[in-house]
Amino acid sequence: MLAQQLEALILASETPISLEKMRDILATDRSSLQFCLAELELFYAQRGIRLMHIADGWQFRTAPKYAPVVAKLWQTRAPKLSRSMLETLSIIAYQQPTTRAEIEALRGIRVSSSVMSGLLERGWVKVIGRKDVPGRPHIYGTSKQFLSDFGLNSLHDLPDASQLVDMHDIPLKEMEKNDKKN
Amino acid sequence: MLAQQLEALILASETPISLEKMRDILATDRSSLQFCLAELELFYAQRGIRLMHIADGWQFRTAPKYAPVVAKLWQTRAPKLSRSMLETLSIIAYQQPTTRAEIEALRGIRVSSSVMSGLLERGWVKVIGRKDVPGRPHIYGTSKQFLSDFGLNSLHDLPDASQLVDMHDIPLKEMEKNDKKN
Amino acid sequence: MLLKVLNKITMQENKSYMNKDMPSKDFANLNLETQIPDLPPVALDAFEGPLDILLQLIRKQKMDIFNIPLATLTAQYLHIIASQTILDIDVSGEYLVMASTLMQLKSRLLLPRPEIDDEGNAIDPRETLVAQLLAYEQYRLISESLNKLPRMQRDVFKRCVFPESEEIERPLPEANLDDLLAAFAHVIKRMKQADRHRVMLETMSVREQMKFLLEHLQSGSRSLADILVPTHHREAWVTTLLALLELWRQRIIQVIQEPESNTIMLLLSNQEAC
Repeated sequence: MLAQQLEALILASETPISLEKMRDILATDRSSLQFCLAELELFYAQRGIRLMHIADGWQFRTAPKYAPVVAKLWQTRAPKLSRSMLETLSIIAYQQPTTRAEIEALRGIRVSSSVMSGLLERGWVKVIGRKDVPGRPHIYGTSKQFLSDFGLNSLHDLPDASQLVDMHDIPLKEMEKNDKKN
Repeated sequence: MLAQQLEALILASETPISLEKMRDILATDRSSLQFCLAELELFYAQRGIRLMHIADGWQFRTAPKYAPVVAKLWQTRAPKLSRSMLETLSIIAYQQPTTRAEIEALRGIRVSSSVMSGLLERGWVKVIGRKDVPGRPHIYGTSKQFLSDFGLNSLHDLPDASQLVDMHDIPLKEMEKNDKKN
Repeated sequence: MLLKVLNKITMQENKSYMNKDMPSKDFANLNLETQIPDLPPVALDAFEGPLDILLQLIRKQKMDIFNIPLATLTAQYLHIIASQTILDIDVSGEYLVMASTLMQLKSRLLLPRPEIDDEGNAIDPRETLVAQLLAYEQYRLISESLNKLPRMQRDVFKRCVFPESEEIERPLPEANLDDLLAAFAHVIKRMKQADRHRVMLETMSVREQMKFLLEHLQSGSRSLADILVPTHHREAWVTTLLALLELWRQRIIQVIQEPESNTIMLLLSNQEAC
């Protein structure tokens, strides 16, 4: 049962999920988790998907052995930008100058460093300063490359947030009603 | 070995991966693939992650049972669908190809544009043409995304489809019989 | 709440039920409010349209849908419509149309009419309405079962990151503005109410100006006079000032007044004044 819960959590998490997070979510002690993770690692040791301990967390990955097969799958077509990347980029575009903490507050979820470095590498986002608060976090903004790749002349071409919501016509009124009910 | 390759492929694919695609990549015949997939389905039947046959493809998904645990990964909850959205979506799913006027006739009330654009925005519904009558209204149908998000393999898997009665020809007498049976 | 209302109506209506053969009395019952003084109003929002109201009335009172007591149902329906404090014409159009349909049907039942058609089948003026109600009810049930299906991101989740891709060379994903805008609309939608208002209020022009100023200050401090160029429009001035204040508030820039010249200098927080 714990093993199954762990499998579900690990598959769904956007970032490698840490022992601490598992403990918080499942309210289980470290040693049971560690024992269970070791068992799972073994369970998947001979499979095409592996449970791997990466950086500070756990993640399912395809077994390195089958990389050639996976490569064939990926070379066939350009991937879509991931949802986390799109959301992060859109927040930077609309909220710039902004910090990672702000992005995380708006998304309600941690922004993985691979997303951030991905956006920096693509040249869509750049660091335009540091904030004078503890930790002196980076301030991010979009670049010229961003404008040109997304076919914009200037940031003015982005619709206002309220207009955007109208365009996608999110039933705000209904959501407000639900909000009040809760 | 084939099983492991399949696992890796399925895990690596962003969308449910079709039998044809597996066949192309692995150069294996359909029946071996089908046999192997059935075995894998069984292998994962009791796990926290399941191998599911969805939208004419295969995908690993968390078992629905563990939704409460997985939901804790995020601070926000998936928004509820309003009744008007669900009813409109059902009518489109069962009556497709259909127009707004038809939906409105069935629901007996105007379909607000926020409902329609909400369904379009989620990618569950798409415009599949225009009707050749005055005003040239849009013709709507459901998308692959709809199947994928609702965990359906095809439109045949929609619930209770066989009992559906055509709006224009309701056999009253037969329904009376059914009513008495219940 | 709805149940309470229905119970009250039902109790009241049982009388008229018994008087079904005396239609003239039903019209008197239309004005229910005088008989049930403190009936709470039922919001139209609680319903998905006139068919939904009728179905709920029929099913909750266990009426026979193939032999609808039209007088009672009409009275109850009209009562719900009449008890709306504000009748939004735009929203209530369909509700009023249904009201007149019901009244018309009722009067047709009262008038002499052919009772069988050419083929000898019974003619019931209510038939179309019943067919409509049944068709709608089916979709209502279907939508409930649709809602129960395990849904992506609510009940089931898939892997949404693909770390292996970093090791495999593949074509870069293409930039797509529509996807980007849709992603931001999603973000807004998920936000709490307060945050949503905050984000919606901020205009793009202030944001853009904030960024412009920051990029400008990268190369060194500037005086306020430098930045508020006199040739600019008043609107541009306001935008620039708003941007400055926001940057200052967020402690991204410092604002210093030089004691001798009284010049106001702007500099990035992490830079020394030069």
